Amino acid sequence: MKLVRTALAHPLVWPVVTLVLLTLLDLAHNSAFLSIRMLDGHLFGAPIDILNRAAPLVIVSLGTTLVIATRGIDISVGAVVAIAGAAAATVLADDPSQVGLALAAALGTGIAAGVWNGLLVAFVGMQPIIATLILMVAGRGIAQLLTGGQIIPIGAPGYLVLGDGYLASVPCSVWIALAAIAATALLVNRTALGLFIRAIGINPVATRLAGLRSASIVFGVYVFCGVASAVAGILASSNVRSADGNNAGLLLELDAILAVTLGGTSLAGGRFSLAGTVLGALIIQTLTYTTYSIGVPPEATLVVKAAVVLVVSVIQSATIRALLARHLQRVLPSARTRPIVEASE
Amino acid sequence: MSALPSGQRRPLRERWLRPLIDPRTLPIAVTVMLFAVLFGFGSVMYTGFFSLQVLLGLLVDNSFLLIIAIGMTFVIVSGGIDLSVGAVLALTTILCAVGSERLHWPVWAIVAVVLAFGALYGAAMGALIHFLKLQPFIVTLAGMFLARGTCFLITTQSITINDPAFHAIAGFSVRAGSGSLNAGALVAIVTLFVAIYIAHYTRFGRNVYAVGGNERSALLMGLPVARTKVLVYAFSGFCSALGGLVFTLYVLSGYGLQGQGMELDAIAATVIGGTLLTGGVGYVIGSVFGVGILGTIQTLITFDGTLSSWWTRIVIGALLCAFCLLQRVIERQATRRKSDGTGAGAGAKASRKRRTEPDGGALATQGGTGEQLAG
Amino acid sequence: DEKKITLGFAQVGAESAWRTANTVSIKSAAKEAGINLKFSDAQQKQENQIKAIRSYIAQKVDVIAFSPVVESGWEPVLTEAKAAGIPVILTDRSIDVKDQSLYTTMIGSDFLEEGRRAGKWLEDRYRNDAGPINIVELQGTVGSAPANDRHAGLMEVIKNDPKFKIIASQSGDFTLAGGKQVMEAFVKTYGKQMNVVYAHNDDMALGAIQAMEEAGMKPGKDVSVVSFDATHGGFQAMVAGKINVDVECSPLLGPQLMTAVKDLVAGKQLPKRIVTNETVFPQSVAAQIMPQRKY
Amino acid sequence: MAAHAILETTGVSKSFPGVRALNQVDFRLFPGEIHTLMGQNGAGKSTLINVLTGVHAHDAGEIRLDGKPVSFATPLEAEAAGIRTLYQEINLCPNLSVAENVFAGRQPKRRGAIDWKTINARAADALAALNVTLDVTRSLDAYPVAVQQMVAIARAVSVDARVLILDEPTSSLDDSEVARLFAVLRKLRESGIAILFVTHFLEQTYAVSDRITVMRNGEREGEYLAKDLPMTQLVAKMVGHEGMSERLERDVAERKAAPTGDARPFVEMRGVSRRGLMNPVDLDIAQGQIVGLAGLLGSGRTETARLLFGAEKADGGEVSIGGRRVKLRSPHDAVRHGIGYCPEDRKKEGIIADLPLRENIVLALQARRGWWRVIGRAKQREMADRYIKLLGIKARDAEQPIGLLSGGNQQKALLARWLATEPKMLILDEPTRGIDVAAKFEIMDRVLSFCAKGLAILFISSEVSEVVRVSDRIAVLRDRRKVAEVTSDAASEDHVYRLIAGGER
Ligand SMILES: Nc1ncnc2c1ncn2[C@@H]1O[C@H](COP(=O)(O)OP(=O)(O)OP(=O)(O)O)[C@@H](O)[C@H]1O
Ligand SMILES: Nc1ncnc2c1ncn2[C@@H]1O[C@H](COP(=O)(O)OP(=O)(O)OP(=O)(O)O)[C@@H](O)[C@H]1O
Ligand SMILES: [Mg+2]
Ligand SMILES: [Mg+2]
Repeated sequence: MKLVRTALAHPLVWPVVTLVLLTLLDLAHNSAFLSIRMLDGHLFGAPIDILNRAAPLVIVSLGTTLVIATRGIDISVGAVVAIAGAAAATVLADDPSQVGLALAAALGTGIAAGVWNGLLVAFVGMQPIIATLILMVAGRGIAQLLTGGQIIPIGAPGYLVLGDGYLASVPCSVWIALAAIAATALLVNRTALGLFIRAIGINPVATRLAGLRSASIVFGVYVFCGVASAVAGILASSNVRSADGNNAGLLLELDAILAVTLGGTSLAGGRFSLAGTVLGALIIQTLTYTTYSIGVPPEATLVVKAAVVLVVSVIQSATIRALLARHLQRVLPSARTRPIVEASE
Repeated sequence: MSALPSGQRRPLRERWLRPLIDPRTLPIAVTVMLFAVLFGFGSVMYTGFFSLQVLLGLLVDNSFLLIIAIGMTFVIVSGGIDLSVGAVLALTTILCAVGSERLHWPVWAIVAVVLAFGALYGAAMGALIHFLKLQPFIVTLAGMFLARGTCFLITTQSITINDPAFHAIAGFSVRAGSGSLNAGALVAIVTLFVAIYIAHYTRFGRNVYAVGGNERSALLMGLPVARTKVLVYAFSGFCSALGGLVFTLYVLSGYGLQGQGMELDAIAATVIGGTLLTGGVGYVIGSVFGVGILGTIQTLITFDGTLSSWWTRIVIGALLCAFCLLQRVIERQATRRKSDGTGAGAGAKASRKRRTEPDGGALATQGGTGEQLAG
Repeated sequence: DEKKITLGFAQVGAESAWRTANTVSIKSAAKEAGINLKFSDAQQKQENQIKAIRSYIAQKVDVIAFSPVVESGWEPVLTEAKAAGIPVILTDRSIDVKDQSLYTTMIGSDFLEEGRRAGKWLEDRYRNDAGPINIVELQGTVGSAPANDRHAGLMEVIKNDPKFKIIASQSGDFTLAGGKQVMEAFVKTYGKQMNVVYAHNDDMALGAIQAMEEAGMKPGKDVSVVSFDATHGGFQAMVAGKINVDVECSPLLGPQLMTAVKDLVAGKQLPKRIVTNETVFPQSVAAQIMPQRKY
Repeated sequence: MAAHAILETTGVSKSFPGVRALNQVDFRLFPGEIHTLMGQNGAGKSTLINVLTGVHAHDAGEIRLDGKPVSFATPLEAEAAGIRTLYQEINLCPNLSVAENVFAGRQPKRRGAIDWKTINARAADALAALNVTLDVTRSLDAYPVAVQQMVAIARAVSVDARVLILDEPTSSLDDSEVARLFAVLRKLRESGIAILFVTHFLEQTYAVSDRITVMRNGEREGEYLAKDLPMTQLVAKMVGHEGMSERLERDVAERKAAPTGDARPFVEMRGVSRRGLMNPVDLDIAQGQIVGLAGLLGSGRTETARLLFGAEKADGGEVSIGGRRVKLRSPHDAVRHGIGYCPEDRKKEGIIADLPLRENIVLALQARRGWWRVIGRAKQREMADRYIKLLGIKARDAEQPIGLLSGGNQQKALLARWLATEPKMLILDEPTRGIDVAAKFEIMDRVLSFCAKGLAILFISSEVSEVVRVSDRIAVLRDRRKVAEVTSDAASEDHVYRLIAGGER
C-alpha cells in the first residue's frame, strides 16, 4: 500500500499512466499495435515509428526544458530546425559527398542562432519571448532564402542514414535522441549546471548575489537550445530526404513547450524534469499516431488533442492530487498521506 | 526618518519630463516615440504613406487585433497568458455566420450570445487555471485546440454572411478628416477607453496589477485573488469574442482558419508596448502602440512592394529587432541619465532594481511598475 | 510617353513549392511585360491580404490582383476598390461574392474540377475491377480551399459507385513530413487493405511513397498513388513509376495575368473566367513530358 | 481588560511534512491589550498566526472569535471578520505605488471610480503618522525593506479592525521608528483593539506588552502578564536555560583586547562612488577586524556594501584587495576575491525558495568553483549538516526547501552559505534580522570567532548598540556620504547617535 502511495505521489506517474492509456487505446483498436518484427534487417512496427518520429521533438524539447527552467522561453526552435536543414541541404546540393561540411553547416547555424538569442536575452535584456520571436519570424525567411522557397531534395546517403537509417536494427535517430538525453542528463546532473539553472529560474537576483555569472549561464542555455534545434533539424531533413524552408519544424515550438509542461516542468522557471520532458514528447507523438491509426476524422483531431491535454494536466494538478490523497486516506485509514507541498514564495 | 526630500512641488519642466524619468512610464514613452519615428520613416520613404487615410487605416485594419491585445494585456499583467484568443476569434466568426445564415437569428441576439460565450469560455479556462493550479500556457493552449477544433467540427468551409443587418453595420462609417472610421474601429476605440478605465479606476483593475505583482502577497493582503484571476480570463475571452465580431464585420463571413497565429501577434504587441511577461507591469495604452508598430511595419512592407516572401519575413524580423534594441538602449540610457540627477535617489534605486538582474533585466524584471496613468 | 502600369499583387504566402513557382512566374512575367509590380506576401492570413489590398487602393495602383486565401469575406474591401475605380483580377482561386462586378475576371484552376478529374481517372483505372477499392486520403490543411474541393470533387465522382470506399482520411498539412507521418500510421493499421492513396498534393504523395517503401510496399504497383500539382518532384516519382497519375494545377499564371492586366488598362472587355490549360498526366506520358516542365 | 477573549484557540495543532509546527496550543487574546508572542526561531509563532487567519488549515483543535467557532478558508475571510494581519516578511505588491499598497482592496471611490487623489493624500497621512515622509506615488520597490515595512504597518493600522496581528514588524526598523510604531499601537489599544505582536527584541516586548505568551517547539510554554515576568526568566522560558549574553560579552572583550595583527588593510576603498546612488567613500578593513556602518535609513549603508560587493557597478574610485588593485564588476568578481555578502532583503535577494536547504548552502561555494568542479552530493550533504548543526538551523532535514523554514532559520542558512565559502571578508547587512535572542548571541559569537581567525567583517545593523558593541571601528554615514569614522573604544553609543543625527562632525 505504501508503495502505491509513494508511486502515486511521484510527479512522473501521471505522464506514464497517460502513455499507457494511449497505448491501450491503440491496442484496443489494433491488437497488433505493439508487435515489432524484423523487416529488411531492421525493426519495424508502430512503436518504432513513434520513437523515430519523436526523436526530433525530444531533442528540441530538451533544449526548451533548460531554457524554460531559467524562466525563459524559446519560440524560435522551429525556425532554427528549418534553417539547419536548409543549410545542410544547400551544402549537399553543391556536392553530395560533403556530409561533414553539411553537418558542420547545420550545427553552425544552430550555434549562431543560439548565440543570437542568448545575446539578446542575457546581455541586451530583451524579454525572451520577443527576443526569440525575432528569430522565429526572420528565421523562416532565412531558411527560405537558402532554399529559394523550394523543397531541396537530399540524396547523400551518408546524411540520410542519420534520420532514415538504422544502427543495430534500431533507427539512428533514436540512438541520437538517446545520446542527446544522456548528454543533457550528464550535463545537468554531473556538473553544477543543473543547480545553477534551477537557482536562476527560481530567484535570479539572489543567484547573482550568490556570485554566479547568471548572464553567461543563461546565454549558454540558449546556445544549447540552438544546437539541439539544429540536431533536430538534421534529423528532420534527413528523415524526409529534403529540406523545406517553410514547413520544416512548423509549430514545433508549441509542441516542445507542451512536452515540457506535460512533463511537469513549470513555465515559471526553476525545477525541471528531463525525464518528464521525454515522456511529454512521447505522449504528444503517441497521441498524434493514435489519432491517425484509430481513424479520428481530421476535423476532429484538434478537439481530441485538446481533450487529452486537458485531462493529462487536470489529473496532474496538485489540487486534484490532494483530493485523491484525501480519498486514499479514507480508504486506507492507517496511511498518513503525504500532503502536497505548497510552493512557497 | 525623513531622510530625503519628499518632492511635493515639482517644477513644471520635471512634470513634463516625468514620463521619461519614471521607470513605470518610460517604456511607453519610448514606444510612442519610436512609433512616431517609424511612421515618419515611412512618410519620408514612400509617397502616399503620410496621410490620415493610412493612419486611420492602421486602426481600421487592426481593430480586432487591438481589441484582443487589450484583453491580452490584462492577462499578461495578471501574470498569465492566453493562447486561445486567435482560435476564439475564429470560432466567433463561425458562430456569427451560423447564427445568421443557418439559424437566422437577429443580429443583437447573435452579438449577445457570442459575447457571453467568449466570456464564459475564458472564465472556464480561468477557473481551471486558478482552482486546479494549472499552468495558463497549457490550459489556454488546450483552449486554442478546442476552439479551433470546434470550428472544424461545425464546418470546414467558409460561410458567407448575407444578412443585410450585418452588411449595414459593416458598411457604417464616420468620416474623420480625409479618412473614415468604420464600426470595428469605433468599437476598438470604445473598448480602449473602457479598458483604461477598468485598469486604473476600478478595484478589479487594480487587483489585476496586484495579483501580477505578487500573487501570494495579494492573497495575504486579503485581495480576492480567485475572482480576479477568473475574471481576467473571462475578460480576455470577452475581448476575443468582441474581436471576432469585429472581424466578422470586417470580412462578412465565418471561417475556421481565421486568426491563425493571432495570439502571437497579440502577445508581441503587448510586450512591445512595455508589458512584462512576468506580470504586474504594463499599460493598456502601450499595447495600442504595440499594435500600431506591428501594423506600421506591415504597411511599410506593402508600400515597398518589392520584397519577396522570404525577404518580407526577414525585414519584419529585422525591423522588430531594431525596434526592440532601440527600446532597450533608450531605456537604459534614460535610467542612467536620470540617476545622474542630483538627489533623485529613490528613482535611482528603482532603476537599479531593474538592472540588477543578470546584466539584463529580462529574466525576471519587476522593475518598472504599473499604477495609475492618470492618477 | 507611356506611363508604366502599376499592378498590386497580394500573394497568399510562400507555404509550398507550388506557391513559390507561382510567385516566380508572376514576378518574371511582370518584368517581361514592363509592368511595375507591387508584391506582398500575406503569410496565409486573410486580414493581411485585405490590408495589402487597402494599401494598394491608398497607393492608387492601376490594377489589383490577388490569390484569395479563402473564398469568402472579400465584399467590403472589393467594394472599396470598386469605389476607387481600380479593377480587380483574381488568380488561382475563386471567391464567393454576390455582386459579380466586384472583380473583372478570374484566372486559374478549379480545385473541384481537379478532384473530379482524379475521380474519373480512378473510375477508368478500376473499371474492370470488382472491388472493393479501398482509398486512403491524405488531405491538405483542414479547412483550406484545395483540401475541401479536391475532397469534394473526388466524392462527387465516386459516391455513386459503392465499390470505392475511403477507409481512412487524415490531414498531412500539404507537407512531405506530414504525408510521411500519416502514411506510416496507415501502413501499420491498414497494411495490404489499401488500394489507392489519394494525396492532395505532390509533397504529401512523396512523403507517403517514402513511408510505403520503408514498409516494404511498392507504391505505384501494390498501391495506386493519385496526386495533384504535377510539380517537378511529382514527375520524377511518376517517371520512376511511383505515382500513377498527377493532376496538373499550374502555377504559371504570370503571363496570362499580365496579358489580362494590359487588356484591362487598354479598356478591353475580359471574359469572367480565364481558364488555364491544365491536364491530367498519367504515368505513361510522364517520361515524355517531363523535359518540358517548367516547375 | 474585558473578561472575554475576542480570539481564542484551544488545542490547535498543525503539522507540516516532518514537522509538528503546533502542538495542542491554547491561546487567547483580549480586546484592548497588546499581547506579545515570544519564542525561538521555528517555535511556531508564525504558524499560529497563519492558522488563525486562514492561511493554513489547522489539523485539530478549535478557533473561536467572540466565543463562536470559526474556520477561515482564506485570509480574505479573516479580514472580513475584522482580523487585520501583517505577516512576517513583507507581503506587499512591489509593482504598486506605496499609496496603493496601503489601500489595495479598499480604495476610496468617487462616483464609482477610484479616487487617486484621496488615496495618495490619505496614504501620505497614514505614513506621516508613523513619521515617514516619502513620495507615495512611487512604486514600492523603489524603497528599501525598512521603508516597505513601514508601509506594511501603515496598511495594517490604517483601517478599523477588531484584531490586529503584527508578525515581526520591527525586525528592520531602528529605535525611533519603533517608538513611533509603539505610540500608534498604544493609541489603538486605547480604542479597544486587540493586538497580537511578535518580536525578538526583549526591550520592545517590555516596552509595550500587557501580556506575553511564550512558545517553545510548537507548544505553548505559558502565558504571563508582562509585569510579572522578569526578562531573565522570559529568556529562560524561551530557551530553556540562561546566561547567553555573558559568553558573547567575554568574546567581544577578548577579541578587542587582542592586538589586531598587522594593520595592513585587507580591503581599501578609495573614493568608490556611483552617481545618483552614493557619494565617494573611503573605507579600510583589515583582516580580523570588524568595521561597523552606522546611519539612518537611507543613509547609504546598503549602497556602500553593494558597491564593495560589485552588486552595483561603481563609476568612480578604486578598490584594492590585499594590496592589489582589483576591478569588482559583478558579485562574481567579489566572490572570487573572497568576499561574501548577506543581503538585508533575504526573501528577494537571499534565499532560493524552492531549492533545498543543502543547495542553498552550497550555492555560493559552487558558484565560485564554477560549473565544472562539482561538489559531490555526499560532500554537499556533509557540509549542509555541519552548518545546520553549527548555526543551530531548525529544519526537518537538509532536503527541506528553504522557503518552508521559519524566517530566522532562513537567515541562518544564508550565513551558512557564505561561511561555507571560507571567505576572507564578509559583508553582513542586518544579519540578525528576525533572529531570536539566543540565536542572535550564538550567531554573533560564531562570527566573532571566525573574525578572530582573520575574517574581515563589514557589519551593518539598525541597532546602533549592537554595532557599537561588536565593531572595532565605526563609519558613520549620512545622506549617502561618510561623515565620520570613530574607533570603538572612543565610541560611546551616544557619540555615534549624535554623529548619525548630524549634531557634530
Ligand atoms: N509551509 C510550511 N511547510 C513546511 N514546514 C513549515 C511551513 N511553514 C512553517 N514550517 C515549519 O514550521 C516550524 C515553525 O515555523 P514558524 O514559521 O511558525 O516559526 P516562527 O516561530 O515564526 O519562527 P521565526 O521566529 O524564525 O519566524 C518550522 O520548523 C518551519 O520549518
Ligand atoms: N524617509 C524616507 N523617505 C523617503 N525615502 C527614503 C526614506 N528612507 C529611505 N528612503 C529610501 O531609501 C533609499 C536608501 O536606502 P539604502 O538601502 O541606501 O539605506 P541604508 O542606509 O542601507 O538603510 P538600511 O540599512 O535601512 O537599508 C533611498 O533611495 C531612499 O529612496
Ligand atoms: Mg515567524
Ligand atoms: Mg540597508
